[in-house]
Amino acid sequence: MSVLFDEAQLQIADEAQRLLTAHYSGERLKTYLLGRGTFDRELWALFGAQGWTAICYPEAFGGLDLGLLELGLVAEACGAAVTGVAALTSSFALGQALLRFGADEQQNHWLPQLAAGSAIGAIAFGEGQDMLPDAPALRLEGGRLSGMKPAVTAGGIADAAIVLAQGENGPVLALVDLAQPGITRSLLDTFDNSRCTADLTFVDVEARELPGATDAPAGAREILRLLAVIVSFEQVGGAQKMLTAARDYALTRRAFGQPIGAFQSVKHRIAEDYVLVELARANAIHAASCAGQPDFGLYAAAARISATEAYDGVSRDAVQVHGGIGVTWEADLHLHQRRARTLSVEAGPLIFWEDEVISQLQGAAQ
Amino acid sequence: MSVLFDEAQLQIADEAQRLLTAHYSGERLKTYLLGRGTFDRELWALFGAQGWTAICYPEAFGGLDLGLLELGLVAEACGAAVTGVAALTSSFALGQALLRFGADEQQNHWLPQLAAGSAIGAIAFGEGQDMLPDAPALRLEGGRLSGMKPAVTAGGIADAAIVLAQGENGPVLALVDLAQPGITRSLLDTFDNSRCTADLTFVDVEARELPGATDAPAGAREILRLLAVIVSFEQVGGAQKMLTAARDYALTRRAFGQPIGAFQSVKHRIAEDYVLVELARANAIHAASCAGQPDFGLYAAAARISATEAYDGVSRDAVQVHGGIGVTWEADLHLHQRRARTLSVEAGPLIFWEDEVISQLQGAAQ
Amino acid sequence: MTDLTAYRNAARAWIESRIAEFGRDARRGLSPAEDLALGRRYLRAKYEAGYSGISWPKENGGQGLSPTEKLTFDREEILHGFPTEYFSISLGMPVPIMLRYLPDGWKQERAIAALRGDEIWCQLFSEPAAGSDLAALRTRAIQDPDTGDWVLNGQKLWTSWAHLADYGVIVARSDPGVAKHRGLTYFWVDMKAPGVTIRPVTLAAGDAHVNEVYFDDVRIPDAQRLGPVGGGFGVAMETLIIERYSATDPAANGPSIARAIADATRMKRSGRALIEDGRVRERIARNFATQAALAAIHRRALLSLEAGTQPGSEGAIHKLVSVRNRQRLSEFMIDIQGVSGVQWNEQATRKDDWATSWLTAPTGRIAGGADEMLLNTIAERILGLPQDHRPDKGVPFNEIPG
Amino acid sequence: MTDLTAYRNAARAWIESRIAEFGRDARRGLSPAEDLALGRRYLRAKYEAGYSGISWPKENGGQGLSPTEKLTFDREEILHGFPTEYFSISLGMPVPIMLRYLPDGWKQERAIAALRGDEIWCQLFSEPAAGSDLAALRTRAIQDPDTGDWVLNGQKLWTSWAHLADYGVIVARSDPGVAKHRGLTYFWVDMKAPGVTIRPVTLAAGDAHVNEVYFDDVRIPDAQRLGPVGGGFGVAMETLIIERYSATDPAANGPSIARAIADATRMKRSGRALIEDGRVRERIARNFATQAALAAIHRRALLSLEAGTQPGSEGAIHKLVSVRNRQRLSEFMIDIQGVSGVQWNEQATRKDDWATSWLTAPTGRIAGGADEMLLNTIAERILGLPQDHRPDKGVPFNEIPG
Repeated sequence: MSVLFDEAQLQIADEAQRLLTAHYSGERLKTYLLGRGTFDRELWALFGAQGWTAICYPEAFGGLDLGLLELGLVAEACGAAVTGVAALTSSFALGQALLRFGADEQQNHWLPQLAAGSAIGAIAFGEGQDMLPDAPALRLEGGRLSGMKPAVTAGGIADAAIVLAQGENGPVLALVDLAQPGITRSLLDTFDNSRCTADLTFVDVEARELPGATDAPAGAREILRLLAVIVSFEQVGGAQKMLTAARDYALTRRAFGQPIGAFQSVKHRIAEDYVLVELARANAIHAASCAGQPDFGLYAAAARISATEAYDGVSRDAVQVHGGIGVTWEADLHLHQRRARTLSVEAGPLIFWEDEVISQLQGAAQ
Repeated sequence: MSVLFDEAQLQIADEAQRLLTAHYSGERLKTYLLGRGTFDRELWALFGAQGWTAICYPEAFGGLDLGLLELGLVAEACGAAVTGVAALTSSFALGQALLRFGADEQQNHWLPQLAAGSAIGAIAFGEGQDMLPDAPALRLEGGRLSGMKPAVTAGGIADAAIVLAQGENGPVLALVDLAQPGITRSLLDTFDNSRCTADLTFVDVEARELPGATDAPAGAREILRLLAVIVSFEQVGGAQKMLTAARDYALTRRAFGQPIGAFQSVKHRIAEDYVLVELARANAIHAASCAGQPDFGLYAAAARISATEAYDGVSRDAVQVHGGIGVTWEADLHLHQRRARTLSVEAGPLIFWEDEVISQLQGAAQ
Repeated sequence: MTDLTAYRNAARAWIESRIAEFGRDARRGLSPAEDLALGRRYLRAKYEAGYSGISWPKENGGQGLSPTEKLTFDREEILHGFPTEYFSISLGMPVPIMLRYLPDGWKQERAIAALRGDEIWCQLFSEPAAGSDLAALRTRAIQDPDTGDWVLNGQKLWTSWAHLADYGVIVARSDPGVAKHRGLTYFWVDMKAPGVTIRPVTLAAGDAHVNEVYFDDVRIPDAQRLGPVGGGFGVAMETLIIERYSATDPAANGPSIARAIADATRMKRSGRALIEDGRVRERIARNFATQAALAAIHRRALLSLEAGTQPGSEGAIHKLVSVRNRQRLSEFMIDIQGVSGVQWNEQATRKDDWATSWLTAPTGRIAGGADEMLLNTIAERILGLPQDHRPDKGVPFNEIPG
Repeated sequence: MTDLTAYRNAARAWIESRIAEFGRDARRGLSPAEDLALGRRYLRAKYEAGYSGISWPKENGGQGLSPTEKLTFDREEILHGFPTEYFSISLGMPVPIMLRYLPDGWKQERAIAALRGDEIWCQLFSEPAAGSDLAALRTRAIQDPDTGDWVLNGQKLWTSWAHLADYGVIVARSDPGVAKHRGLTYFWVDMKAPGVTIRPVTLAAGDAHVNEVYFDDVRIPDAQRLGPVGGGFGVAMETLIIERYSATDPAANGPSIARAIADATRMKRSGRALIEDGRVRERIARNFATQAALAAIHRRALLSLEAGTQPGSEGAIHKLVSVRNRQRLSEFMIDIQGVSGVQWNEQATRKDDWATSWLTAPTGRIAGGADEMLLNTIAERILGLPQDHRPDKGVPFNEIPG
């Protein structure tokens, strides 16, 4: 069921937009782009103070006991402001895995810290070109983890991670405290270094299975879906921002004696982009409202597809509408282009989510 | 090597365009659309009289001993005029198979008739969704053919066909005289009935292997490539015609006080279509000029891809540019839309030719 | 259970009880006349069951409920292929607009006859030289200074179901000496009146429900005028937005995603089901995502409507996206069938058959608002981008170069 | 063996003998200054070998051959990544145009210095408010009535290699009181003159070869004028079409198709090589088909040139298609790498690296003719479609609303 937002939700959205707009600084974001391993710690503290880190946890863990829609609205505001804080979504993913599959002591130790924003989480499922490898190369034997996970978002700054590893009897989900010896974090050079993406190498490191994740691939898939929905909101926020930027520029920039928005090549391009954003927004909201329902996975995948099409497409177009200005380091459009591409890849590329849609539609047909 | 046309080639092209333009009648073409099993016999006689049916045969068989470029130029003119004569290309394909792989008596019997246009040929390779089935369901045993070939272009009117069948030791190419008992031609209802497309069913019918086709799948592939190049020219002709129609209409039709071609949504669409046509034309000419060279297959596939993108795309756009008029039975645009789609499917859809490109590029990389 | 849920359940129960008599399967093989007769019977049944004119006032033969109930009913009804197409324009625009402008009595008789399927109204707007640019129309309406009567001369085009219609609404040029959108006047006409000639226009796929309508000295009294002299463009715009929001099919009345999945699962290439091919997966998955979004937009629009907000761009988005999507997917589904993909059963519907869906899609991208006009609407009304350059703006109609 | 084949063979032999010293691998790890120095050495070597200014007259330091020989050489040279980018604009447009307009003697000295890589010229056309709409430029050139000298004031933008340039050609507004394209005058300037300030503009991917150039009371004698006062727009257009046709890379200087095949063959998903996935196959195959077509168009253009025909739309088609294609394929190739696709080595070239290729592609779609302008060119010049509405047409520049 798609929903209309209620007053409380609209208030969260407004507040997030207000604060993040006030906090926005293209200059600062560019320092994160350039510097590996840096991110916006000041903003992260604000997230904790605002309770945004607490949205999706039960009150027992210091959470606000709200849902995907509320977190989605914050993520949308983050997307509009291209915030240098990958941890909002990466911590959420870890927290949701613990909430669903963690042992009591795992939950008790980590969830309050995650809700407060004092700890940062990450998930590490993918290997090579597989988002959910059938037989991970990373191995967990006798409670010890060995091997590598590539390109883990927030891997450079996370305090804990959930990994998909090959256990003694097949794949498992395991929690690993990243403040241990034997762990190497190799920060990667990426086109959006504010994500603090790192290869994580484990040499005989302690890790503990999540006892509730009896079907680890299914569990990992569920976490990825939850993550995908929140990232979809973030993508929608970014896409909307780029749409607005293109529209505003098309109204003010003049060529051949009129605003360039009067040329249909520009005007219709922006109208098409508006449509992409509206489709993506509708799917994100719908997916969030389906949480816990049998077809959640299907709509999460649909949301992800539309959001990726929208953010990649609209930011590509917005640069083109801006002409020369659009491709300068000075203008902030490339921040969105980089972020769009990064979000598209990190949370699983289109081909992955297309396959998810198809397998679920095939399942429904049987 | 891409080529510039010489005087003789330009003369063939001009003559074909002149005659076919003079012969063009949307009304007559629509009667072929409606009536299964009918085609433009009058025009077919002209083809013979002009020697167009003889272009690609050696003089010994009454041919003109010219090449793919010359036949391509005639096919291009046919495409522009959406001629109701599928036999030009289907006979060519059969003839080329006989020339390359046929026994002397097969050649001596059929090639002079094909060159004169007094016999019509067809090829029947595809089954189900496979253009070149690995193990055809049609069987040839002891010189007798049994089984079915679906949707054979010109199958309703052809005098002979080359079939890809499962022989006693694997796939074979065989020639079958269609004037025999035991053959059922079921004319199909299609969206372009002038193609005389029919399912051919064989019950214990005499057929004879082409002795030269020792590797039947490779032989069939070679014939399909030759056909693809000629059909690409036909598609280019159709696409160019639709481009011109859209351009002309955009110059004359007025809305909101100006020609609709002054609106960039129309103007740029037509410019993009021009580009599609030019790309397709370049690839068709290049492929034709590569005949007999090792990379002919690769460029034939590329020509086919560009030609299909062009004719489907440009005819779709031309209808949109024409607005309401474009979707009427009265206007002839739907003739091109139907033909575009028909040519796209008959000679192998995009996914087939994409796979052909990839396998050849992979081969080249090894 | 909310009232609306109860309403939906009752509506669904009634609709489902009618499927055997009026549904898609019941219509197969009927002649056009038989199918129209079935449609008239269905409308009568619907009227008698209290599901006609759901959001119309009771005095006009309606049920006096809100647009929400109407949409709720329509969304259930649309699923079964009932023979409603003959009446949808009639009840969607011409009848509601004449109800707004005409005096009581006669108009209620007409409304009830239309609701019962006994009478049909058509809408005579477009002309050969006036499609997207409606205000460029040339049909003349000249007033007889003695009687006040109007005499109509000209040609209308693309008039759906004109050949079945009893009445029509028409816009005509009453003053060619002023700017084009200011010289138009709006009337209703009797489609059986002397001087009205109707000729079917066959479309590319062979269907013939649209018409050319010629007016040769058709005389009508001034009482058949709707709105002021010179105010016809405004009444026409009012007509077009009466159906602010109607039930929609994200598949744009083409084959469903489930059908695509089933076909691609059944068909094989080199022994592998086509659904295993990434190209097929991409097309179907992305099409599904877009259809899911259109459905979600529709549901949110309904909730907005219930909450008292007027819908905005939803209709334009739906039409723009859904038809193009249908066109692309249908084209692709023809391709992957291999050589047999060229087959076409002329009797098949666009809902049942990829080829029919593909052949009829271009009409969908033009009729009722071409893609380019929808993009302009979105760009100008929603995004505030500049209007196109229009050299005819403010120029008297008879001074615009043809 | 034709003369041209012999020429090609000799050129190829010479070029291949230079790869070790000047090729892509030799450049890796060099500082910008070292790379520029290498470039100057390469140009000198080329000059001494008789491959500079191939189609220029001998008196200007050239070889006196035809454009065909030049293109033949360029097509071989382009393959190896030699450090020629610093000189390509200089030798492509500013130097040839000044050779047309300046008196003998000095101009030949400059031409030879430029051919030898000792001097570099830049082209000062675009401005913040004048990109696609070049004639909207605002840099003022005011003539001193006493001396006849001109004083330049204003700002140029997107000037490639201005920071390395010794000289430049510039268009400026000499009369704001007439229609915008009629009030411009063309000059050459010394880039080291007082009042010229150059600031680098960093592009989105971090590269900094374009500049803002400020002119503050830069005084130049009237002898530095090219063409008549008020004729600057014409000289600028003449400059832009000097390079009627140049060697092109169908991959738009992005990674090759062979690279895409190799990467997709190496990478696996669920144990299957990605090249087995239809989505990957479609992207690569269609991209290959388009590149093959661009290459074929290019070869035909060369043959036409040999046959004495001027090329037409080939350049516009090439730029429009190749860069978009590169952008799309690069974006896709990032995707299919999985989570590691976000990696980016800032030192990598667009030819080597999908991420660099993707990041720099937007510049390619704008610089040197935006997509939209190329489409206009094709639509208007080739297809004869109407020019866009241009409200500033014929309006004095100083009366056009800003």
